[in-house]
Amino acid sequence: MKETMKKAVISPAFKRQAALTAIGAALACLVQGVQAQETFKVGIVSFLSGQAAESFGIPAVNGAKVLIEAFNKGEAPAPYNKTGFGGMKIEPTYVDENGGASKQVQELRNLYDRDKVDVVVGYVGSGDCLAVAPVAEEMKKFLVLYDCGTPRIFEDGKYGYVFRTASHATMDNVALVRYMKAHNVKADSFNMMNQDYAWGQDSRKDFLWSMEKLYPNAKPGEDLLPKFGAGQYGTEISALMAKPADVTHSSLWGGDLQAFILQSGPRGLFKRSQVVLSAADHVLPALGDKMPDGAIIGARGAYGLMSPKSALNDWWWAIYQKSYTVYPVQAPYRMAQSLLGLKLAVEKAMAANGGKKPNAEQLAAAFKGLEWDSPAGRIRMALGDGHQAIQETAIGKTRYDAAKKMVVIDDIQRFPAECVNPPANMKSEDWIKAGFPGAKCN
Amino acid sequence: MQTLFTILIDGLSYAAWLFIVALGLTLVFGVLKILNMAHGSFYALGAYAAASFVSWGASMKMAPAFSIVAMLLAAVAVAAILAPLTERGLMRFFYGRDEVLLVLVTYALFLILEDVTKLIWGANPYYVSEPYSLFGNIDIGSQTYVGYDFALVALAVIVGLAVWWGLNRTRHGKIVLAVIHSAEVAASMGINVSRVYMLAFTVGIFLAGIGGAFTAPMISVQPGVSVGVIIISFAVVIIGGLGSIEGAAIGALIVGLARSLAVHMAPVAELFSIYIVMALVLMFRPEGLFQRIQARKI
Amino acid sequence: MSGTPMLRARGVGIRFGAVVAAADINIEIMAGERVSLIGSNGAGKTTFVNMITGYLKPDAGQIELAGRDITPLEPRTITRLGVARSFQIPQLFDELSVLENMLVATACHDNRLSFWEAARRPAAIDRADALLRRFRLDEHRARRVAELPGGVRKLLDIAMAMTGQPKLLLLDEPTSGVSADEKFPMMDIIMGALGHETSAGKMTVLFVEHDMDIVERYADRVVAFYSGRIIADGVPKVALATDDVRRYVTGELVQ
Amino acid sequence: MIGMLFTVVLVLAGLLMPKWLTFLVTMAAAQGLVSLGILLLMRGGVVSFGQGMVFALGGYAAALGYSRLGLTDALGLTLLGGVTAMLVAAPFAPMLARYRGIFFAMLTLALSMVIYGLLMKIELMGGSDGFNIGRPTLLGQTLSDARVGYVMYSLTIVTAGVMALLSRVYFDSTRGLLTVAVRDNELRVEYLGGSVRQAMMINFILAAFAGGMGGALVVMSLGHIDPNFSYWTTSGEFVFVAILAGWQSVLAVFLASTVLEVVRSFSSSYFPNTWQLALGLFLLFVIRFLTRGIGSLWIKENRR
Repeated sequence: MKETMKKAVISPAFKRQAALTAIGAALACLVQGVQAQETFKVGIVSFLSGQAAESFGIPAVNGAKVLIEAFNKGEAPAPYNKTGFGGMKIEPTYVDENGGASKQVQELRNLYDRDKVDVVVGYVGSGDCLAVAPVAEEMKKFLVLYDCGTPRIFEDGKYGYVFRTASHATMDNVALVRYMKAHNVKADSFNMMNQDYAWGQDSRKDFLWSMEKLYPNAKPGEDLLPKFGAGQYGTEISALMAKPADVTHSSLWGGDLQAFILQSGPRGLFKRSQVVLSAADHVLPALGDKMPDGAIIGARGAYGLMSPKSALNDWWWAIYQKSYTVYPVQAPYRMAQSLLGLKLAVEKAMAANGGKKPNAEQLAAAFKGLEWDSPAGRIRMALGDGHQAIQETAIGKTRYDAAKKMVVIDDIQRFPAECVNPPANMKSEDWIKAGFPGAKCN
Repeated sequence: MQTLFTILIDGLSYAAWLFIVALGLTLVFGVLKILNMAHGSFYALGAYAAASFVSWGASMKMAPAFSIVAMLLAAVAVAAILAPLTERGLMRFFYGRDEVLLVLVTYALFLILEDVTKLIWGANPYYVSEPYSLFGNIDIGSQTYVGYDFALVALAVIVGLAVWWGLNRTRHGKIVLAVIHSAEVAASMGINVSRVYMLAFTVGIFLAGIGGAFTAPMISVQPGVSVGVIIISFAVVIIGGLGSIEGAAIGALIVGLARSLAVHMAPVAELFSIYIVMALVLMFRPEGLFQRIQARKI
Repeated sequence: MSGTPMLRARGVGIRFGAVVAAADINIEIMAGERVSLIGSNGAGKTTFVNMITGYLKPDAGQIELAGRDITPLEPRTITRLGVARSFQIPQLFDELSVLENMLVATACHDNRLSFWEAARRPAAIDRADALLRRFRLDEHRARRVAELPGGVRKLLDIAMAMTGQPKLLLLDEPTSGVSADEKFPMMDIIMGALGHETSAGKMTVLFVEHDMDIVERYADRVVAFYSGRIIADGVPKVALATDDVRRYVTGELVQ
Repeated sequence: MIGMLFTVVLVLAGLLMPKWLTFLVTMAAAQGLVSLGILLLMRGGVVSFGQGMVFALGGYAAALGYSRLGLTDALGLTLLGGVTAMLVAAPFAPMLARYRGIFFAMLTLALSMVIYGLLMKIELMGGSDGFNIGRPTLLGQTLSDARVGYVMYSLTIVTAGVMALLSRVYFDSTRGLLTVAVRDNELRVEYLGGSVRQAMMINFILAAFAGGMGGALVVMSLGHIDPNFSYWTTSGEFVFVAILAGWQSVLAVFLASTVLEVVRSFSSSYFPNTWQLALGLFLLFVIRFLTRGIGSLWIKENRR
């Protein structure tokens, strides 16, 4: 009896509240719903806080900002010289990727349903990519993954509305080992250190398998798996030095990588062993003279100091450096190649649509199997039934140039896309284990 | 033999770092009964402040040795500025509320400081490399160690002894101990508990700051450094027993050795080593190695 | 009634560090007796009660309830066996109303804990109310316990102890903290309430008491403690008259 | 009664809501179940800072049940999640039941972090990336793109409604009353012959069940699961919701959960760079000024 009384008191209050929330929210999305015409809304999701902000998120967003500004002013070189996307002004909305996959799924739905964005470009975290891809598919909305590494997305799943405009992570370690082979680096034994989460575990496997193929006699030694964000590597470094090996491999990135280099440099690890780092370019500008010479590094593509010479690249490099006083590294490059591809796809779809703003289906049709030139070379949506890009990559050796007061990269070798990426009909794991069948390295 | 030795050294230097980081946490809990989730943020702020101070010192053309002083000053500054703000301006309003509620308050504080730090220092990485080379290198067997690592061990010992001495040998310390034992009794004895809280909180932040400041030279100071240390220092403190100084020391040693053992012997287990130790301790002595639970009197 | 005593203590002793709180306590209490434990503070009365109810475990000796050894048992189990107690400082559920306190007590005692049976079902409420009436607590029924005056708290504490109609009831200073003129009325209420207990014959009662008038009026046997030992045991008139009691308890004799 | 009616109203309202809102409410209601579990514990005077553990257990159970056992029925998976969480949590109950206050909170936190560490390790389950699950069915019928959102929404709302009702019954039962008594004065409960530990254990296990269901429901709507389900920040939010709700009212839990979701989602889309700041300030504000939780706004009982 007393209880029903209590409920009687509760529910009105609750209903009112719920109603208010609903109304408020409804209004919010109306307001945003109105001026969708003649502008093209792009939701851009990357790490604005947390451990991946400094190395990936914020540089990428910075890249997006300068590029979109240039697009809207129509300042980009041909064929990207139309203002905005085919005349439509680009309206970016930025969202923080920090906070876990479930939050990302929610934010993605909000971007599409509430903020009414036409396309979402984003996601560095592989977990986030895996989580959001099916959602975009279910909502029949256009999604461009610009950075995340895991091959699982298009190798385990099939999508109509989801595209990834950068090679997946397989390329990074395959190229690394190919480079070692090409410069006949001695590797009778090798140690590995990778973070104990999906990125590290996958990179470790790719490297290990590639070594088995190209250096069949090489003996794996230490196989360290520090936790993500450990920050303290004294113990690992001792372990690596205690078991001397010709080569020391690591896929560390960002703060962890910087900490590792700062702590291992003075202890002479780089002198005792040939250190190979699969994704280290982004720490070079900041580290400067603290970066030991002679490390073999990759950039997850032909990015930054290893980017190919081209008018487009010079232009891009210039506008980025002008705004941020530092040259662009992998993250902004990946964002750029993604937005450039998107621009072409939108304009292609518009042409097919009689100059009208295309819908998700038309966009998908236009993007599928697309090819375009990016500052990092030609991008081709060749895998995952035309949804997964492949691109060339490059590996080089670090050297601190006291005159230029910056780390430069020597002995750069470029690898064509088909040389380091699996063919369309094959999963990367099987491809490596089978000894890279069909690889074209000319 | 060589490996065993290496394991010990590595374990010790890691333990030293852990101890410095966890000490403030356990002290604050002991006195205020607050499990401070924002501890990591104070650590991060210490690191950032150190970065700013040291680079300022460098720009002033001061001797490299000054950088050590600069790092200390950084910790002092962090404590001096944040203690009043957070303790007087925030925590004070929540005293007497449920312990768990206080954890939430500090969690909110952690969220806030995350962004505040970013607003002040931006997202770019900072380096404090000067001090790291200050103590040169030391060769032991096949290993080359950075003198700085051993300096940290010394620092840990000094800080530990200082806190112990401060608590057990000074008048203020005795008062603090009284409050640790029972705030009510202390208050009834005419002790100004709220001042003791202020003191303890300040020292707690200072210790976090020291931890951050002296770690800064080994890492790249950037967003996210705070998160890394929270759980790990929790683990140490839980293993040692919440609010126990000696517990924090033992906890740090156990975790440090366990980790270095794992890295050298079974790398696969590293991520897990700390949790395993924590789980084991919790199974057999959930109140922590140095916690005694008092029975209720009727 | 029956030959086996309701409560028997055999050489019970306990010490806290150097302090001997109880030493070689031997006592037999028959069913239906009204026994008063007297003695100056720290003499060991409450300690003895705490040992009976299992809150403290004696270092030596054993305690039997109706012939059964209850020394090693937990307070809860001992309670279930029919030993209920009240406390010097009433132990109540301050956040709950008086009625709710009684409802908890009844629910626990008749071991009728269930997930769906409403605590406030009429049957339970009636029983609680009946007890409350007996303790003249009915007018406080709806009040939050934290707001109650000391005397009422004491009564409620005892009422809760009695909900289970225990075989043995232990009252720890039922009238402490109650003004002198309230003491007798209060004891009348308590003992009056006891009178009703019929189911298991007359309830056996042990009560710790300082006020000798109360002892003389309500107890039919007195056990006097001094520094953990029993120094006198008998009918009030006799026991209270012994030198030891007059010296160490009532303080009439000064050595 | 009105609780029921209210559930129905919400289910109908779902037809009018924009998709993102239905999803938001679905999440809020599902996560509300976890906080409901914490509420259960709070009534007994303890707060678990590791409910992320049962949340993850339920989630992984449902996800594995779907991908490995081929069990696709949403209702079945929900129960599977609840039961699994319950079974895994049960063995820890006796140990946990001995602790109170911060120790209980820390113990549960530690447990959840151990589970987190484990999940990170198991690459069969995608390690840190977690894995996706396909679309569940309901009572044998498959769900289309258009309908799945609303169906999951309704299922979640109804489940939440039922659980709310059950817990209301439990709170009003003799055991429910005993729980509150335990928080007030354990000693007395023992001296009335009631078992404090038993009460504690029961609450912990029931909380695990509710949390497990919540996890399962979230996973099915999300289509993805990863170890973060068991991370301490996740648990922290559950606790916050429970505190925000206050311990008197069941419905307040779901309201609080919704409020948090709304605040979080709007702050992160309007202040992408400072949403943590905004959220933090909101938490502080609530803890400071809504001392007794939202529930206290309409339940005027003379209880502190």
